[in-house]
Amino acid sequence: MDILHSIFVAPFIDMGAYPDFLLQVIWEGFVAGVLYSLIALGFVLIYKASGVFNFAQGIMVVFAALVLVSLHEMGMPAWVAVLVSVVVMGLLAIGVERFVLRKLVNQHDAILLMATIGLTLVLKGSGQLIFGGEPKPMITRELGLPTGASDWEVFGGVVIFQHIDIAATVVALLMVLALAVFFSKTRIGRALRAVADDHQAALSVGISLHQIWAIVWFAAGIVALVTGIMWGARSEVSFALEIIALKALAVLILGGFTSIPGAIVGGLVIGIGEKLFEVYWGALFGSGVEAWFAYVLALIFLLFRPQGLFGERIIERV
Amino acid sequence: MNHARRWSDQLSEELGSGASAELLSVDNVSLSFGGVKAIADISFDILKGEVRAIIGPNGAGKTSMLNVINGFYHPQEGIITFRGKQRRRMKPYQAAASGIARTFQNVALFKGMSTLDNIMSGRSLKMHCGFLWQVVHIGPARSEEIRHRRRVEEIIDFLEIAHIRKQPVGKLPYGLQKRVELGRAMAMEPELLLLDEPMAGMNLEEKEDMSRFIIDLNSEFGTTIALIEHDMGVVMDLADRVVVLDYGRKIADGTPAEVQANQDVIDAYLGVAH
Amino acid sequence: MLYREAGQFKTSYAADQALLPILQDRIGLSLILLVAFVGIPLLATDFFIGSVMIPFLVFSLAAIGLNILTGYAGQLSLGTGAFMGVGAYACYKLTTYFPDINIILLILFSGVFSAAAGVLFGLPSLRIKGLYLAITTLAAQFFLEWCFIRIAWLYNYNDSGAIEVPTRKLLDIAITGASATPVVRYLVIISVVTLMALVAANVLRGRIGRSWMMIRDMDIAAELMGIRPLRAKLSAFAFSSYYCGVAGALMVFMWIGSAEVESFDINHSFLVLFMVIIGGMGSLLGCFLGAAFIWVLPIIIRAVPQLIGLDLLAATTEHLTNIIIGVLIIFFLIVEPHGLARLWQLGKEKLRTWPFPYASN
Amino acid sequence: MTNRTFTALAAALVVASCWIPVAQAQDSLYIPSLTYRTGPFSGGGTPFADGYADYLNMLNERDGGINGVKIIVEECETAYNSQKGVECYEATKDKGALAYSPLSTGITLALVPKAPIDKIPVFSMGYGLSAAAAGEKFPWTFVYPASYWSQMSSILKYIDANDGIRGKKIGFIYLDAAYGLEPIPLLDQLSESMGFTVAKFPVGVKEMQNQSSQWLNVRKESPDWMIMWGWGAMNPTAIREAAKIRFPLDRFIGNWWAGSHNDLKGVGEAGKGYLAANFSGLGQEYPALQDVLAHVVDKGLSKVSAREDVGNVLYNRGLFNAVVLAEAVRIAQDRTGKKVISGADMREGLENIDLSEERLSELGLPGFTGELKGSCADHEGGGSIFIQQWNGSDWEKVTDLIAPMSDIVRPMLEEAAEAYVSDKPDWQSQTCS
Repeated sequence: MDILHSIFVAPFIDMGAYPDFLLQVIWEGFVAGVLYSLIALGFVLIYKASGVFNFAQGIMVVFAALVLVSLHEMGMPAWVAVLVSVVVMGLLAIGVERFVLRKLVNQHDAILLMATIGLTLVLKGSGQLIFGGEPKPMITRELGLPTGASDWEVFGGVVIFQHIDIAATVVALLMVLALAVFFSKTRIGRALRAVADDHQAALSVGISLHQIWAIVWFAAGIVALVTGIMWGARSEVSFALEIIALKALAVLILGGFTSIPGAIVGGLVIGIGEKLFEVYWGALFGSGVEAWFAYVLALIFLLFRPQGLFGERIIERV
Repeated sequence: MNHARRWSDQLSEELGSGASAELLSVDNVSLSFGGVKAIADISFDILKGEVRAIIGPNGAGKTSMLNVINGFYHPQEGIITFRGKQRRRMKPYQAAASGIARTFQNVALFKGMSTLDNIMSGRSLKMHCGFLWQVVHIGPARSEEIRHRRRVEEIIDFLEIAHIRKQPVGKLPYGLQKRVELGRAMAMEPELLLLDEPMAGMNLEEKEDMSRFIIDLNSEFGTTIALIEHDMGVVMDLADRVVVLDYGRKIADGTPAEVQANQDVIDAYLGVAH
Repeated sequence: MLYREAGQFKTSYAADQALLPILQDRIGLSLILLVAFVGIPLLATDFFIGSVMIPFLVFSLAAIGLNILTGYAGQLSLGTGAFMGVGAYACYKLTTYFPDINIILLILFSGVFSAAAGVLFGLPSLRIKGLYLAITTLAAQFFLEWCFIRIAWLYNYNDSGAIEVPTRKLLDIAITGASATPVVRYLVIISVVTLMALVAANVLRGRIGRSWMMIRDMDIAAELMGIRPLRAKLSAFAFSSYYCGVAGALMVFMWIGSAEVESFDINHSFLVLFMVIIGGMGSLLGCFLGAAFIWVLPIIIRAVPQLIGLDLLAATTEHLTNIIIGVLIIFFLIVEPHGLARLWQLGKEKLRTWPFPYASN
Repeated sequence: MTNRTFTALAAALVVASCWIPVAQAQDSLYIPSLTYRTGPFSGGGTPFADGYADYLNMLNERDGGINGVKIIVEECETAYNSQKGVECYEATKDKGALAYSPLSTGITLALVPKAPIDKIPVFSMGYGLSAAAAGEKFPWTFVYPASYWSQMSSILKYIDANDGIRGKKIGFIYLDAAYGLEPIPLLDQLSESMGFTVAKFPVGVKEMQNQSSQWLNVRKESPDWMIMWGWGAMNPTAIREAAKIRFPLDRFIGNWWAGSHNDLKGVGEAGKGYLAANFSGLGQEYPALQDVLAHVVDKGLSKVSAREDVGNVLYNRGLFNAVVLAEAVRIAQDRTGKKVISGADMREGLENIDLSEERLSELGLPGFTGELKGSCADHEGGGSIFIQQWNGSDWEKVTDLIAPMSDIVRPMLEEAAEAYVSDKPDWQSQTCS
């Protein structure tokens, strides 16, 4: 009985008793969710256009941020460093397309996934070789990102909003908007959608698949850079981020592999869900449940709705 | 599983094994995918020992029909009776166990395995040796493997594919792949063999070979065959009876000659507006 | 010229279905076994046995486990590390409760627990395929990792949260613990690995192995031919996890001597996956080649600059190893998805027809 | 390159690797350095390894080694990974290794049982198994100058000295691994005797940079003080999160692995007030460090990335590790009369270490650390620590040395050592008179 009480009653009493704290928990979860969404967004972009499940997206986040920080360390002004980092991600995209994707056209998706795991190792090794392996602080101030916090006094308590978190949310929003505009208004964007729908059809309209792939990888690289800046500003730029980035995979299960809204909603569900679970229920299990919550949620979800929140039901054909 | 099969064997014997006995009957079967009707209220039967053709234009629901028969799709309505046993929902492996084998429109061979292993895989249901024997691979496990190997070699001889016995099937030419697939289905020693476009994409010579195998299979081994085929010449030569589908409905059923003369069939193939 | 099967006619199906139908292969394997069981224990240095051969064999066994699941049954798994952990912790608990039962038996039995864990986390495989399944195995990885640290019972409530291998003896010779010599530990491991590799080879060439490959190559066709997908997939999960579990127990009891949760983290899952990819998916030989390659490569990369008098930073060689393995994975996936095992086979084909390369087929 | 030549080459390399000259050091002192300049904890591993190597190299450059015998320092990269650590151990032990300092609890735990067999001492300076402080049970392992448990007791003493601990709530945030779990038994024990409550906040190794829920829980529990057992990227993230929830940083104390320059460099101003334990001196103003600068760094023989990194907390920690080893070598040479010593001699040297204030001054490190005197029974030596505070740009020492509560800690250490040995019938102990 006690157990039932502490699972089904006590946490909710807790929530009701300190609504300001509940709001704070939700806000923290929301911010974490936004960052998960951003990583998932990179996955979705690439998966949609090339059918490649890009395991390296997480390491791309670290790599991009590391390039940026290191360039600045070498004495480059912050904004120049950003531009150069963008160029580096562009070169990476071209390289990946030229030396990996092009050679693996029409391969089984598990093979493509494993190739991106190989890419992960290459980026990890070369990133550490060139820039060193120790964690580096993000150049928050130099990039003009806000610091400090604002208080919102509510329900007899206070909710603290970090300005960097607000900025991260806004940037993520702008990013999604930009991608939406890019997909619907530009010629390349429409071509991308054509590729996503039907590779053959896209070819017949005269679009080069190679270009498209390079472009989506570039776009995913920029998403990675932005994610890296935001996450780096919250903690540090280090290779330990790579494992956290794996949570984006769970996000994808919830959201579906091809849906941008799915990536966002999935990210928020996991972000907010894991914080609520850890804070209100975690102690029951001895804490640290965040490490697996996202994956187990995804697993349970898969059993009931394998196509994700926004995916279409898959009909198998013989 | 064993017990069930023996029971159904008995049943079919009670029903009589003459050429006129009904092996399978499809009664008022309907199937739809999210509102799209693939099969609408279709009934027909297959007699023991005959070659039954299912024809119709693209998208008529032929492959869906085969998928229903061997349990891959579950029809929303209707009943299937196989060897006197009625069923509505059945798993594909249960269908296989009850004696239905098939080949596929786009060759569905096990690409990573050799010809020999592919055909051996058809014997899966007939091998029962336990895990522990398999682990040591002596005694029963070994003799079972060899016994089935002997049977498989007969099929390989029959299909004249001895020279590609140990080659991985992925690299074989298309015609040979189709032949291996037939061999794999034969290895199951089925009561009913479903062939989905066994001659698609073949040249004349290959078609002749394949026809010969099908005829021999039917007459020598007494296997009942249901096939989907686009080549009308082949259908008219091979089939005892033909059922014609169009837009998921049955529009004709009868001997090749009857069907050929049917006005609805001519309209469907020539594309007259409905 | 030497590697030729001409004249070796098989007169029975049994001979044709033998594990190694070609005489030269049988001789070769016998030689390798002779070297492994007699030559190495007699001649090699402790470092070579303890830090090259033992890890190589442990990882080979884990790679066999993963290869059964991924290479033969087609189910991609990223949870190898955790399944190895289940075996290790199970063995630790078993030897705590039954200190008098021979540790080798306990190691072999501890795999049963990881097999059970494998089945549990393999259950979703009925409804989930490919990449999705890979993500559920991540759930297994992270959940089990959490269990290894949160359930203090698993490590006997040690203050350090780590397990330490007690000394266990066989015929008065220590085979686990710090006082067990590398040679003794090596002999135990190579016996276990040889035995289990033989078992795997037998299972894989029989009905059960064939059913896994059928599911891998074309699950729908397999089902239509009477294979029950659930049974085939779960048996693959169980069999594979059993191997991983035994490998995990061997790793802790026969090699490192102690373990904390980090010894079974996701990096180990990846490490074993790399071995399988580079060695060759769907090949037992590949498991050994891949394990040897991945384990020995860093040792070589460390040693070569020293040999030629270069002073590379220890960290640099580490990064270089990462880059080289990464590049090789991509290279193999592009050029030869069946990995080193396939290269080996191609080499043999060439030898077979040498000096008339166009003579066959 | 054809397949066969490739295979042949690979085979040749493998064979070659078995024959790498395993030169038994005849005329030198071989001291391996298990480093981690890569991986998630490289931020801490790198400066430590630099200080360690630089001091020993300085002895070579300045004095031509120790008593005329040259020191060979060989690094082996472990990436904080136990398997690689054991491999490094196996690869170097036959070269005449004198002692191992793995700088990782996991690797230490793997090496502790091997030490008596191979007769090479393990010197886990302020980490690893706390119980190893009991020299009778662990003849081959040393945790100078303090065990985790002693450190925890000193930190609690500091809290008690700053407006009392009775009735207070202490939050303990720790890395959820062997390292972070170590001090918990002592914390639980002392909470009863000292009358405070404990709230625990584990941080998963994979979640080091994602701590917002732990700190939400801190806000919920609102402890009076926070103590952290963190390492690597966990530390700056925790300090940032603490600042975010407005936890008073001058009531947030890190252990000696959670208070380096690397941890606070990025946090900067935001980390002002944060406290940490330490046992090694700050800055480069010691004569010995000046020698390091002059003889090693300025000659380009060091791997430090910048001259000003010399003197950082972890650099000095690594340097101190080397100082103790070098001193142990000297003592071993004196006691045995041999110039070239073995691991067993080294053990004797370590056990008889005596770094008094005068000796530290002689070594060019006046006041660098508390007095360190080992004995057969006491492998912890001093046990005292001091507390330092981050002023926004640098660390400042804010207390004198705080001695541990030996009366409580010592019996617990003995008990834990007893428990460790109890299920190991063949364990090698020693009796001290």
